[in-house]
Amino acid sequence: MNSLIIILILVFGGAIISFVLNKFLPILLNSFVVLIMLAVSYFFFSIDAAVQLNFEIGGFHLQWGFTSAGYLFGIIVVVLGFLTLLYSTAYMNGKDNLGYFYMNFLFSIGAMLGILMSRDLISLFFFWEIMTWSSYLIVIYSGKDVDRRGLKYMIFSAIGAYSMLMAIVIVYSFIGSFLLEDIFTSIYAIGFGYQLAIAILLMIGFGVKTAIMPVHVWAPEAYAGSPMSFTALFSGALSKMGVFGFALVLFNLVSTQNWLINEVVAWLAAITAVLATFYAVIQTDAKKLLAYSSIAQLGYIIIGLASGTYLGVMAGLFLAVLHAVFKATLFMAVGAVERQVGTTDMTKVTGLIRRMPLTFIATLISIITLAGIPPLGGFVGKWMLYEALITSDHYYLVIMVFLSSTAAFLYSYRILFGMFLGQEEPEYANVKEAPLAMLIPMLVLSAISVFAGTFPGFIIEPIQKAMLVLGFENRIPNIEWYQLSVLFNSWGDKVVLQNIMISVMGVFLVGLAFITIKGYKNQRYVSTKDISSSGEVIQPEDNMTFQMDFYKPFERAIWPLLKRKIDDYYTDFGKGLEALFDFIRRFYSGNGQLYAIYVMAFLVLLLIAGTKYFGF
Amino acid sequence: MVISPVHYIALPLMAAFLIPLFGKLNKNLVRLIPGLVLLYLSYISVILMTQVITKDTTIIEIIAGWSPPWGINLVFSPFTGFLVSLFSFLGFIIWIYTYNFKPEVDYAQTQKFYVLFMMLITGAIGVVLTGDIFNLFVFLEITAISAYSLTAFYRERDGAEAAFKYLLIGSFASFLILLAILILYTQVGTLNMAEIAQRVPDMNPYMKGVILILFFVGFGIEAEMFPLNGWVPDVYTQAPGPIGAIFAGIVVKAGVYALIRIIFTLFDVVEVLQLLVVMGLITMAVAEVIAMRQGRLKRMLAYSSIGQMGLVLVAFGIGTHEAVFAAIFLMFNHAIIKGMLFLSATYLVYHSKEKNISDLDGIGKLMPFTAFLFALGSLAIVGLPPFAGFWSKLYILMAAADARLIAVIAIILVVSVIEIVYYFRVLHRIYFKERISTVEIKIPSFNAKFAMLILALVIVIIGVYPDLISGLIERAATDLLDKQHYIQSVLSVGRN
Amino acid sequence: MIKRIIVFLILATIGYFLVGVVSQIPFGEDRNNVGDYYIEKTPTELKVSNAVTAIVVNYRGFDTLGEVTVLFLAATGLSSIMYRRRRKGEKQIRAKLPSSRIIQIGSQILFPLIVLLGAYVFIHGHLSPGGGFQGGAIIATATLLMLISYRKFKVNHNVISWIESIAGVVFVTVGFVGLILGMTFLENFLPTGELNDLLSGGIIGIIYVAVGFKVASELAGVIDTVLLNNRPEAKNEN
Amino acid sequence: MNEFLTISIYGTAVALMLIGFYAVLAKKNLLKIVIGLSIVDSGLHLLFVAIGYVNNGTAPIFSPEVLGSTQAMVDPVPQALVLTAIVIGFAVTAVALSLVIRLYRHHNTAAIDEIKNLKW
Amino acid sequence: MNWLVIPVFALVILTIGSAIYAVISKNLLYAVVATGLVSLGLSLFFFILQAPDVALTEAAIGVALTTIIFIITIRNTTDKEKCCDKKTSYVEMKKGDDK
Repeated sequence: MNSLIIILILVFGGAIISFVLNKFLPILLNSFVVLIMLAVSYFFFSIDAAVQLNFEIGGFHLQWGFTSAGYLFGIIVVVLGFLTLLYSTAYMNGKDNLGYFYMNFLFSIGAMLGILMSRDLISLFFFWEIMTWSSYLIVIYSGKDVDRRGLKYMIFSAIGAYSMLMAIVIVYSFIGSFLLEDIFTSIYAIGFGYQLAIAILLMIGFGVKTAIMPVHVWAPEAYAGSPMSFTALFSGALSKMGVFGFALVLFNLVSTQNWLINEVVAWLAAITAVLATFYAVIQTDAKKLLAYSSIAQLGYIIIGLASGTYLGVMAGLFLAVLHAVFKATLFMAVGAVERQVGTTDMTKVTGLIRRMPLTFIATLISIITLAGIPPLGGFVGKWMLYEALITSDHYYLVIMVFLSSTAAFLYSYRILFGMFLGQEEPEYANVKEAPLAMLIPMLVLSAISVFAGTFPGFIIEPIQKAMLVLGFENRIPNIEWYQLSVLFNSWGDKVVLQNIMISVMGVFLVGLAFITIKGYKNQRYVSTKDISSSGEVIQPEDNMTFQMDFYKPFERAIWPLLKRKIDDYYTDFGKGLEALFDFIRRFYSGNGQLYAIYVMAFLVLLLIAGTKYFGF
Repeated sequence: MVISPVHYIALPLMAAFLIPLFGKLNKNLVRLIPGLVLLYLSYISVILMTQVITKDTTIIEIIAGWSPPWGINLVFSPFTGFLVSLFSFLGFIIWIYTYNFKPEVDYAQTQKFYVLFMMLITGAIGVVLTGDIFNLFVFLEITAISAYSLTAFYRERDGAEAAFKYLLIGSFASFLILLAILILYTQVGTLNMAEIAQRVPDMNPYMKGVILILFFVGFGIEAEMFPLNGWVPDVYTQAPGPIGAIFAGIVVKAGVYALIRIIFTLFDVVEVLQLLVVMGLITMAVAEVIAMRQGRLKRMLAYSSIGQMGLVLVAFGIGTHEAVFAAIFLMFNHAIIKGMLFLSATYLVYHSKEKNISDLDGIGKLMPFTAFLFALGSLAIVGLPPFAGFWSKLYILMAAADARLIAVIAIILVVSVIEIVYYFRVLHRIYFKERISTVEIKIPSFNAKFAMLILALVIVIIGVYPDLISGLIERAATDLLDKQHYIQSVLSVGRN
Repeated sequence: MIKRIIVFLILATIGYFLVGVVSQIPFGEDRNNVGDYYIEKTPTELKVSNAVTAIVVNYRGFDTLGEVTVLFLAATGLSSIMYRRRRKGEKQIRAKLPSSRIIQIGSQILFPLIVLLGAYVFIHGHLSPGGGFQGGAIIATATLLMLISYRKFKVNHNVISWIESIAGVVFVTVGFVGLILGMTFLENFLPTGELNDLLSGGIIGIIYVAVGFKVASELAGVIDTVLLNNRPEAKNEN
Repeated sequence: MNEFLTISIYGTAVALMLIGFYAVLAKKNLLKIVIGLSIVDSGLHLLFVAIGYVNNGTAPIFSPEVLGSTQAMVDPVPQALVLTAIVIGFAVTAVALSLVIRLYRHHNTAAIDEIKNLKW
Repeated sequence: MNWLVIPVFALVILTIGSAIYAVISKNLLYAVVATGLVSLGLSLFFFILQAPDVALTEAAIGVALTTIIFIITIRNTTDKEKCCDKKTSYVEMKKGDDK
């Protein structure tokens, strides 16, 4: 019995069983899904890379098996999947039709594993579609404004999937096999135009899931709308499937001659990053903010991949892994706040630091990682990215990335300050800390990000394995996880992260200790409604939180950029289409005689055309 | 008595003539007999299909002891056999569904309903089986007349209007076909399709073109081609629910079969294939576009099935072996899936007068089983894996790609996006809207649930493991494209 | 008006092509086609003197079976289309067709003669022109005559449906007997007698008589259904 | 003579078809449409019988006096087909008329362009 | 066989003329009778064309039965071609019944 099969059977069977278990008491269901995920992770980590599976279905020869790139992303999926499931046992507690939720949750996890393990396009597409509709079913789980949110997600996923399908069938018609290695070997044999078309179609397909620039409009609402415990997986793992696909396409299908594609993709990603960061800054809802920020982060990742150099790809994958970790943590934290407080609107929630300290710590660590502040891993990633871009002469891209990552400071500060710091509201006086099952995943993940930041070798080592598949030979001799990573930039001089790390960390710790000790005495906690804050009397209803008019000048500065959203263009387009369709509908006016006239007119047309058509 | 294809025609006729008498014995026999007949037909279709597939032969049934060029003959080849088996199986399932569909309809109407119901299926089977062009016309008329009467079955709907439109266009179809047969007879002097196929190549091209165009338009009406399909949505909407399922699942397939038989076997004009592709694309695009703007459930389903038929025509028009394979696969899928959609939709809007989609708000909580089957059917028909619709769509796209018809692929996929949009709108209403309409719901009876469940199982099983039937369909496609083999096997039967 | 112009254009084109096609079909010349085979075989093998009957009933008997079925379906569908659930105490009123004394007596005299004529026509279907359809239609006209002249005259639907069913069953059974005897469906299994003899042509006589009865009953049923349902309906009838 | 017969019969057939088509396509009244359908059918039947005709051939009936002679016979096949076609046409006409009755009772009009409950 | 010219010509005139009349006449009853005349001419044509069976069938079915059914239908509906102005359509009638 092949362990790949076992994994899939476990996940999908577990999904269906959990749908059936919905009738019984939820504790059984919760423990069941967690056990399923445990078993899956056991089998996953016990896989050796050589295991493969070949079979015939529908007359096609298909092949399954993890490449090391797939394995890298698979680790993300399994770990995140387990933790988010654990989290959602507490988060979803008390919601109705849990069975539906867990079924789709497991379905999407299984579909992601399937995508990663499939070595042929047809099963890739098959699992891709399963992932799409299962995630769609969770996105519309809450049932609020389904017609806009769900339909938008479904339409864009369908566009992506079908352009992917088009590419797949075109490839098959040329090469006659769906196996990836056959395609990679013989793709350059076919005409350049078709090559370009295939690459572009595939990248549209993957770009939808990565929410890259023109096709990103579904993402914010989908992320913010679905339950946070799934959004953690959604933004952490599910969007990485698009990254995985990009990696496959960029380094295996696009021949090195047409560097143009790389440039275009990189620029699209850069624009996505900048715009999404700006949108993130002006959000007042934490969920929306995180949604935009993860779009931006995915932009970085794609930039790194598209830069095409060794260092850039490594930076991209490194950021991908890290982003999975910290963004999942952030979503979980926001979910915890939502569950405990009831809202995530940052103009209402303030000063939760003493109510939910552990959540705050997790958030702090992830924010530090996100913003790329030393000593944590985000810094390493950004650093590698900058160096890669500079050494490959993408100076404008550097400017864009720098712009967006400085803007990222703003929103990361905003989310940190808005929800946790600041003065306390009396109405939140009796907010409890999140339950344990929600804290554990957050803390574990933040521990991972601390660890990965201080010992990047821990991640870089599997990343190198993955890059072998993408066609980059190992630049760095075998490194152990306890060593700190040693990189070579293009000038060949050795850059040792170790010293930077340790010094920066020392400074940071000292500073933190100093601030804590100094600031601990003579502090007093006042509410925003505290009279003594200033002269005039404050009514309880007016909102004095620090989120009011947060970054107003910044918003005014970037307003011209945000005035017209791409979303509106799509909406107008749809309206126009519907008007056109209504016009076409008039053809079937209910008059039967008119239909008869259509028949005879068609006959006449054919007869007249036939005189030259059939050559008589 | 030896099992032979003529049972497909003779037994239902016998039963139809006998039903009024049996009705005098016991009123339930009237409803029971068609089911027994259809069950027997599915049984013999299993036996005959195994014969045909294993022995790799084509069963030619002679009528009245006169060998093919002179007498009428039935052809049970892998292709026709596949379609006939599909028809009888689907007919049996739909019979299970109808068994106590509307108990309040009183006896006299029930008796007529079942006679017409059975003859509708029998006519379609005869169209597929017969090897004589005029006999095909006669069976087409049998189908048509029972279809007219069944469309106008309910008095409280606008059935009469729909039936009159159908009759108007349908008599145009029969007129054109009859005229074509007439001219064909003057040219080749025979009515046997195999011999016609033999003699057509050395025929006056002018006549050939005119005859082909007449047949094309005449059978195009039955196959719901674009400018000729004005009657379709009305008929599908106004007919009783199971009859709508039969129209979408069986009758249209018979029309498509006739068109394809004419184009592929009888005539040797290859340009008409391109015409078929173009018309199919137009049909599909227009129908799906209109279906997106429909406010009524059954009308939406009707337009969607027109669109699927357009896709079938496109696939046949591409004309390569895998394209024909894909087309037959899609015919099978569409018969099963759209049948199930109609059956479940009928119960979803059972009591509502207008059959509006807005009557479906939040019905998923009230009748979960039916709503779930409807959702499954819609996911399957838009071609999402792992359901049956995915494979046929994939095969069609691959065939188009092999023929380097990139534009065709693009159009098909754009249309599929539209399809997804309107089907998911309905699903949103079913599951995520609050119920406001006061229309009381009707829970399906047990046998209706059973019938729908069988179809759903077929959909899922084929979707997960298509190889179950792809072998049969492969043989069918080979048989359809092998013109010489058809002529040989028909004309070589006992010349005297 | 624009519609009418379009119609005229369409008709002009259709007419042009029809004339173009028809002018290429030589009128009145003997093409060698299956018809000659039938003409050659009919008197020798089938011993039927009316070739059309031979074709209709034997060579293309399957068509006739379908044709009878079409008529049957038309009768059934007609009655299901015209069907109306009767309210209590509602009498079926027939159309007020003029029925003067003369017509009544005349029809009384004519009725048996017409029925006899029809019976003759379809009994001699294989010898002389005419056959099941013609005879059946003639008998149906006789019933029509009675129906329109006598308001009380009732067509017994029981009898009609019995005749209909039995005739149809006889047709199919005759076909099946051929199959059971190891021959093909609808094949002649009776001795074919002598040409121009009443008892010739094997099963053709039987089938044509059955067809005659069936057609007669069906047409009578059709007429009766249409006649019975002509009461202007109440407005609230849905 | 033969040309005359040709022109008259073919002409009648084509003319009947066209007239019937005009009635079907241009007349608003339902009954007129049905009448047009039956006229079209008649034209088609005439054409059918006409193509089976053989110059001075006899009817395809082997009455004793014909048996001996070697006179040509008209083609019986189109006649057989027309028999079927006539009966089918009658069936369709009957169904159509019953539909007309119901439509009239339902809409209280017999104009086809006012019976448009089902559209788009 | 020139004797055939006159009757055939008359027949053509009869058939086509009555067909045209059937289409254009305002009174449906006359139109139906004209249709019967078309069938009659047709059956005579069939006799000329040596098709007695078809002639009989046409005479019995086309002339008698079809005409009768047409007439019955007209008695059920109306015999004016332009009848029934639109405002008394079905919907209004139903409305009228409710009150």
